[in-house]
Amino acid sequence: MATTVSLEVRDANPTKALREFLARLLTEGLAGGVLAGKHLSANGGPQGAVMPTLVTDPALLETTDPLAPSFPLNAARLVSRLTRGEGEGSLAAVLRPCEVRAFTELVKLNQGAMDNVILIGFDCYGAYPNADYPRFIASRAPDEATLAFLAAASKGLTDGEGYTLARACKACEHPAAGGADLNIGLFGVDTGQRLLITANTPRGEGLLNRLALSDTDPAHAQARESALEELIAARSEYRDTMFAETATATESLGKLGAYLSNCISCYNCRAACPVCYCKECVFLTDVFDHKPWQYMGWARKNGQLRMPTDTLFFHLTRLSHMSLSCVGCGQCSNACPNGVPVMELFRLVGDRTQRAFGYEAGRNAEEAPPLTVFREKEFAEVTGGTD
Amino acid sequence: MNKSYDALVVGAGIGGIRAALDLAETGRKVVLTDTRPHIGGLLAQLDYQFPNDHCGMCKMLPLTERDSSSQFCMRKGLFHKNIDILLHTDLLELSGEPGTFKAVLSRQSSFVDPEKCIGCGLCAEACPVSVPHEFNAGLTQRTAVHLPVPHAIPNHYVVDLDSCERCWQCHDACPTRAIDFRFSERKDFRILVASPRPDAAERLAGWFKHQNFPFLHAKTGQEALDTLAKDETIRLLVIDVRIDDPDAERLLERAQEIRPTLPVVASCPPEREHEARALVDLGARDYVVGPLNPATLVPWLDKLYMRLVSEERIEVDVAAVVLAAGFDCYDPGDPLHGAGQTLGYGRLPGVVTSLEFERMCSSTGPSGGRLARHDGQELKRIAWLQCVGSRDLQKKADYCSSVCCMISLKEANLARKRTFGRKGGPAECTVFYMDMRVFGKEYQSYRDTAESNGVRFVPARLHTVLPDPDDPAALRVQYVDDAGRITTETFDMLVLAVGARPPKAMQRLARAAGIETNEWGFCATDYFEPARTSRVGVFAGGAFGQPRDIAESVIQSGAAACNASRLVNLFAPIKDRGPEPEPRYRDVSREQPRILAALCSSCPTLDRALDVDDLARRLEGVESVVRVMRVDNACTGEGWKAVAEAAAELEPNRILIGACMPYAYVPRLRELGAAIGLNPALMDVVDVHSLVMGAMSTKHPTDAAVRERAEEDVFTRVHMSLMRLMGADPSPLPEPQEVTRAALVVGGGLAGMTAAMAIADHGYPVTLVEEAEHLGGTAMKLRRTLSGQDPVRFMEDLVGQVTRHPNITVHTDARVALSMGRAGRFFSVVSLDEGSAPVEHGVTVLATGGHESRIYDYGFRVHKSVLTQLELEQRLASGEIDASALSGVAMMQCWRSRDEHRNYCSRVCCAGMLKNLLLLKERAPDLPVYVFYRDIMSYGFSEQYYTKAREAGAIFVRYSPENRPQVEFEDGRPVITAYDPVLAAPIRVHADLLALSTGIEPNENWELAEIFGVHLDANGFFQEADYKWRPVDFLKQGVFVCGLARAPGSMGETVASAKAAAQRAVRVLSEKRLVCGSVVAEVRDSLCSRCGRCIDVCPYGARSLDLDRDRIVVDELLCQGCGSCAAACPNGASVLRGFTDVQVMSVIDAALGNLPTPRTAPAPAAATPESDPEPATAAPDAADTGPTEDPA
Amino acid sequence: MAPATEHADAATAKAPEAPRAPAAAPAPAPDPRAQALEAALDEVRHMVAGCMQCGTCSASCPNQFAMDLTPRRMWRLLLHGYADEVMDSKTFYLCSSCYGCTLRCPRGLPLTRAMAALKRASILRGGPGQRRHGAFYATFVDNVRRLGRVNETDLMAHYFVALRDPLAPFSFMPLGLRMLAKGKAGLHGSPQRGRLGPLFAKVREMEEKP
Amino acid sequence: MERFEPTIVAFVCNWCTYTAADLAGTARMIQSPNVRLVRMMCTGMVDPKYVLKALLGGADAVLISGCHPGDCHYINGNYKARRRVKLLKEILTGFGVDERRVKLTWVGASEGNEFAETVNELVEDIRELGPGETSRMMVI
Repeated sequence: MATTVSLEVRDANPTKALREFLARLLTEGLAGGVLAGKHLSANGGPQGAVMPTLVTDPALLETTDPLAPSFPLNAARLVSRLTRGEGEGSLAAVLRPCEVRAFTELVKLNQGAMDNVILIGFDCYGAYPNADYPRFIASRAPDEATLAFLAAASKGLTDGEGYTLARACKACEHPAAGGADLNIGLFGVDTGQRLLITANTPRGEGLLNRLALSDTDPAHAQARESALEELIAARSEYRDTMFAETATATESLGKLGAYLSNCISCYNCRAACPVCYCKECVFLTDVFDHKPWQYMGWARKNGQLRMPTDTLFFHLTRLSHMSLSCVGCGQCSNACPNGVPVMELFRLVGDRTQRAFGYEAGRNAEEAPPLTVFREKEFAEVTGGTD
Repeated sequence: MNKSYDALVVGAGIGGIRAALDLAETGRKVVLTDTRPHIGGLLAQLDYQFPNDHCGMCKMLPLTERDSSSQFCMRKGLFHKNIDILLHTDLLELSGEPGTFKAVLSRQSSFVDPEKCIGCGLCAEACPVSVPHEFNAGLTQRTAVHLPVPHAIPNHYVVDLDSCERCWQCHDACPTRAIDFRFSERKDFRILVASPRPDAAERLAGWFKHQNFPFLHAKTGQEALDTLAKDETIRLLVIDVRIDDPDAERLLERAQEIRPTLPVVASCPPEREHEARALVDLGARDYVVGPLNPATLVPWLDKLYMRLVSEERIEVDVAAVVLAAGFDCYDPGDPLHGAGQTLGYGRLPGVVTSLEFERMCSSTGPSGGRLARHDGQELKRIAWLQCVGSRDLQKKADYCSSVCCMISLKEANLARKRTFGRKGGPAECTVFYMDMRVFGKEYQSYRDTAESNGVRFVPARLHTVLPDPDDPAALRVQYVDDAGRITTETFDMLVLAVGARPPKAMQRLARAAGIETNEWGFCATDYFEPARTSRVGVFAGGAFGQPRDIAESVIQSGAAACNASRLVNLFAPIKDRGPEPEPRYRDVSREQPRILAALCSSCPTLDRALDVDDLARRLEGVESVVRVMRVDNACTGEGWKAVAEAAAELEPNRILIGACMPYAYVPRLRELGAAIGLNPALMDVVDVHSLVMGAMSTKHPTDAAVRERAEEDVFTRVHMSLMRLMGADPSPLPEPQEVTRAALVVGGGLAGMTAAMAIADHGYPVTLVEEAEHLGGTAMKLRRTLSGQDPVRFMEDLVGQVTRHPNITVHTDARVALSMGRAGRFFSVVSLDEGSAPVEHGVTVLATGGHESRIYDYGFRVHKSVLTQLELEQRLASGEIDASALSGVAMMQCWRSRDEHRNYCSRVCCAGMLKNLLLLKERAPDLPVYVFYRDIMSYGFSEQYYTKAREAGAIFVRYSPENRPQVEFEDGRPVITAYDPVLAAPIRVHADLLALSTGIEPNENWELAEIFGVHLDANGFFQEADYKWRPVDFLKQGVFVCGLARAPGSMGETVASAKAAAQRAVRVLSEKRLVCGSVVAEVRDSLCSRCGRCIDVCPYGARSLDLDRDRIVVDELLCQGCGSCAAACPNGASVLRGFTDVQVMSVIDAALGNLPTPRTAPAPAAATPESDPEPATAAPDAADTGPTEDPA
Repeated sequence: MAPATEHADAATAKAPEAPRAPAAAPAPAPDPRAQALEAALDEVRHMVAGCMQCGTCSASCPNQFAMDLTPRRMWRLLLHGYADEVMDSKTFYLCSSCYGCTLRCPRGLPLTRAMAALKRASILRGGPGQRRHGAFYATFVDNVRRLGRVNETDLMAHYFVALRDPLAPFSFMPLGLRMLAKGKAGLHGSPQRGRLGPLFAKVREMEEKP
Repeated sequence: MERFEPTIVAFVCNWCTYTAADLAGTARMIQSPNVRLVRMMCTGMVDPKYVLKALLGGADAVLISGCHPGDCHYINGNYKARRRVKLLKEILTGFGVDERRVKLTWVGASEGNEFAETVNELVEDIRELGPGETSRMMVI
């Protein structure tokens, strides 16, 4: 049974309590550095993106605000960089659940290691798309905006004038970070009073022991569980509607073509994707360095050729490569300059492929990616039952 | 001057192929012959082989220097640069001494010129003959001119002269004039007839006026001899046995002296046939019995003529000979020895042999693999009857054929698989047996699986087989069950598990090779050295000396090859062999692709089917093609010369040949490459004929649409090949690796010492590491063999030889502590008493042995009266046990074997039991001996000792694992209670001694497995690369396994596996540098994210992450070019040479006609049929059609 | 040869009661008749020692249906040392020497000869079983010797006398009547009478010579 | 009205199915001329890209065929292929590509008639389905 402790919140400011918690990790030598979202301009404002920042000096945690509803990029790849190869000291990373899951996938692909990092996840209400966040924060002070968000989100009120929660978040049925060492509980919790911290791993347990925080009232944990369930139910419903819409919109290859017709082959989606771990996408290598006569040949076949080419090919290939690892963070859609609903497509297909292999991206670091293993007797239906 | 080879291998079945490859891979030149017109022997007819019920023959192909041999299914054929294959060829004579043998071979003609035959089949269509087809075990018919096997490539027709009716229609039908019956040379075929009959020659000349043979006549023997002496143009001598002065025998002898190669035939009146037969024994080729008449004589003599003028006598010098002619299947229909009569074989169509059943299961068989009763009804109940023609003294077969039990299990599996999913459920399978001999490594579990799948095992012999009165197509069979009740059952089919017999021509072959045969007609071999025959320098491979399964045959051939190689080495040591001239290839890596394409037009097929000029014009328009030339004879030297000349002129850096049967040309490409200095990896051959052959024979070739279609097909295929070639990587292969030419052998028992000796005899230093204080291992504990040899002396001799061998360093009391590196270059550390010693070596042989299991049960180690068979053997030898003082001995087989404890048969226990039993009975004939057993595994020729044991009066009591004998002790003497199934009653046996067959266990191997990066099987034996085809290899190259560490076996079998392993090791050591294949994986490091997926999927462990350099590296020798890594890599950082993304994708483009070509260029609308869709189907939904990706 | 086996549990055993032969207790007085019998049985044991109990003999025997022991079990009993059970059985007397088993035995054992040897041993041994089972056999041979061929009526008459069973004729009556009706059995004499006498005499002479 | 002749790209393994295809070819068992054989060393090397490329390039169906399970020349390539094909089918069927357009089979070296049967069946299936969508689309 996982241990859950209570982190006392003073001044009704959970962000501050979280900062203090992180500062303790640094000052007590439990972590050599903290990676967490931080307001880079103290005043917030339109330019006030919240970027993951690696802080080693506890004094500099003052604008750190992991709970801010801003999600400019999936930090899993940053943690991957910080943990690949031989690490120096240990790192604490405060991540959204989808970031934790993405990182878990990357670890399976040898792109990072769990050994030297404490993963701290939190109950995630979601975040605004990059374009919306400035409109959300407007001219408010960062903490004020975040507290307002938490208060509103706990009542299910996230959308406002000019800003709506990202669709990926609305459809996310994994709002809690089950795979992280520690998870900060917010759902159903009176965050003006306390935050709940749950240890999911032995390492998390050890950490909580060292920090000697008081156990929580089981009622608080229970309340959180119920709130989580409710949230998941709502999001699953949203997700299913989204799946149905997307499935209809892409029910044929022709429609899929139309769906992707705005794609300009900028490959931003793959650059933003946390689990697209290739150093360079194959579509950017010489393999797709076509000769002029090839283009002409293709054009001649039907009399015309859409340029840039290989759009559908690219997305289908990326689906075959990454849909099994897709954690649904939505950064692909966030990154698309032309508003192609990439996330919806990947979530839809990822759901299908992951289900087909009984796999769930990011669930467990021990679970082998489906294409790296096989059994002698399986999927007999693929070959019509013959072997 | 004779062509000379290092070795002659007779028999191109699996055994012969293994031996030939083993020798060829070490650089030895081999001539491989087979009397059949195809390679593969018996296995050509067996599509499925136990214990995995699939083929996998291709796994025998070389793994290093893969390019020097074929890289395709061995059912299609085989080539290796060091092997010459002569089919339809027999060994006539072997003279001379080991090292300098002279072999005389005779190659029969197929009458079809393989260089001209295009396999179109028009000849067979014309042939009026219909005879049973050997390939389908007589279940189908063939014509006289026929394809011997369906899948050989190139697959040429052959004429079976025996069944030919001489109508010559095939000759007239052949479009390429490939069939030659030598009509025109008859007038020069002078025949001398030695007959007292005055008009002999005139009469014959009259009969043969159409053939026009010149006949000469000699009325006396002397006259005949005089004519022969002065007339050298005589081509045939016919001796009438009635000739005198001198008589026929003398005449034959003298004639052979004057003209040793002159063929002689005899003629005789019926009453003097024996004289004619005597002449044949003296060397006459054949005889004919009078009264002669033209209707029979003319075809006979004409066929004889055709054979004589077209058969080829080949003399070769060879240093060593390996005989691997395999075995034939017992024929229950044989009128003399057949068991078919009583079993209904040949009378009832539902009774078939196992070979026939195998063909029925085959896709190339008579029914295309569909199993049915002969009346077309569903096959519901099938029975197998074991030991038909084996273990049968009445059939002169007091031996076990060793393979039939497993074959029947396999066939039962197959039958169930083939009938699976059918409405009535899979066929019910029943096996009637005496002992199920599942003595191979995984065979017991194979049987268990069959049993759990519902195969029924009945320990009984069927006796009566009759048609079922209610259903005449079914069989009613009767047998007596254990309880003695006569039982009647009905089956749809009865499969006779026919045993093995020596090959048909065994006597002739034995005489020609000068070897002795054993009492059953198989090659007589040495007990400790089963690859040795009675003649020095002539070795027995495969199943030639004893019926064996695939794995054992392969091992046996390896041993034979090793012996041959050792002998050859005395005459031409590999070590001193100069480096082969390596062809130098031009570096074209900086050039743009320039492809020369050549289309073969020697056969009229292509021209008839399409407009070749137009095709060539279109191909010339393909990117990178510099010229498309037409070659008259791509299949002959001239044709290749024309290509070479064009290449010299145009300096292309890629060459594509469009011809028929591409496989046949691979060796030619090497030659061409050497001639023009272009790497053969940048050349390819594409089949342009088979595509149009169908069109030619079935459709009217002048139909324009058909011609256009054919042209399109051929164009596309060539285009695809051009694209693949265009993308071929011209950069050089990875630098070959230097080989450390030394070996490490771990284990100093029989296997280790034998392997060490074999390697050391090839001149390579060997380090032999033994854990114990002394060399010897388990075999040292034996006192006697089943057939009476003295293992102690043998072992002592071997230890002496090993200790004295200048190339062997022995470390006793030593262990390998560490090993790293790869094939050709290992570095290991041996820890010794006095510290540790580093060893550099190129190969490792693991021979860590095994031991008799000890399980403390049945009073073992509690009562002195209980002992193991090995202990009994030792005490009998030492005299500690006095047989005559005993009042009764009990023996228990399969003690804690073949069950959940150790689910394998240890193979040697039954022989060990028989050995002790016979010794006891020899010393005390009246001593009661009781043997409790499950199945007696006296496989092969050890069956005779089982017979002897029974005859000596020992009582054998079968028990089942569910009902094991119980042992109690009265005054320390064992009392065994068991159930006798025949008496249907329990019995109690009071004995003085209880000897347990405890089985063989491997020694602790896991640590070594870890050190050398190899695997163990579920029972702790080393896991070989492939049970059947690579029994002494590991997946990791350069490490080999033999002896008990691999699997239990007798001393002879251990020696064989050790030699086979040594031969594999010598294969690596024989190279100064090891070269990888041209289809090999590479890493594009700049793209690689080191995710390790490629490492996970590589089946050979060829990939690893080099931590020092932080990059993925490929061991190009381990890599076999499967491309799994390339498919697993998401971004093409892992690449398989020859199959890069660029290549494959442009091939796909070419396949779909998506690349520009001159014809498609100007008129896109009329390009291909697909681009001209029906309006109705083309626009069902607006969203689906239009240019959906139109940026506008 | 000292049999060392016994039935563990005679109650459950279907085979006849086993004599508990002491492992090392030879018969005290060597009776020449018993010795001859033992030698005769040893000869049979030797003939069938190679038996693998495959059951082909039992299956191929046309008279097996009437036998009390199947041939296979009989050989087995003999090898196990149960001579009395074998001698008491009528199996070997029912052998009609068709040679079916000998022809088909995969071990090539001389089974028909073994059957004949058992008959001889049985005569040597005597006893009530022999009289009962041997009666027909002896009558048959005698019938042939006297008449030159089998006369069914005469045969049966002598057989009934030899059986010393007053009820036996009645059990054969229906069959006898049917045979009479079909003319398969008659009372007429045989023209071959006595023709085989010299043959029998010669055989006896040969047998009596050492 | 001319019958629709589907174009099929067949990725066949060098060892088993290519031999079977040869056998079927020499025995002239294949009725459809539109099967384009692409020889691969092993089904385990058939990159999903290739299948997609063929389908997007206008193939009406893709056939992948190799050694029977347990018979792979490269030990286990066919097992890996089976997972990849499973994945592709999951992806493509969602986009309205009929499952039958991507076919994986095991065909042993001597099973020429099985290969012909497989191809002929596939041709029939595809005739029934009609041309693939991409043959009418301008996509590469």
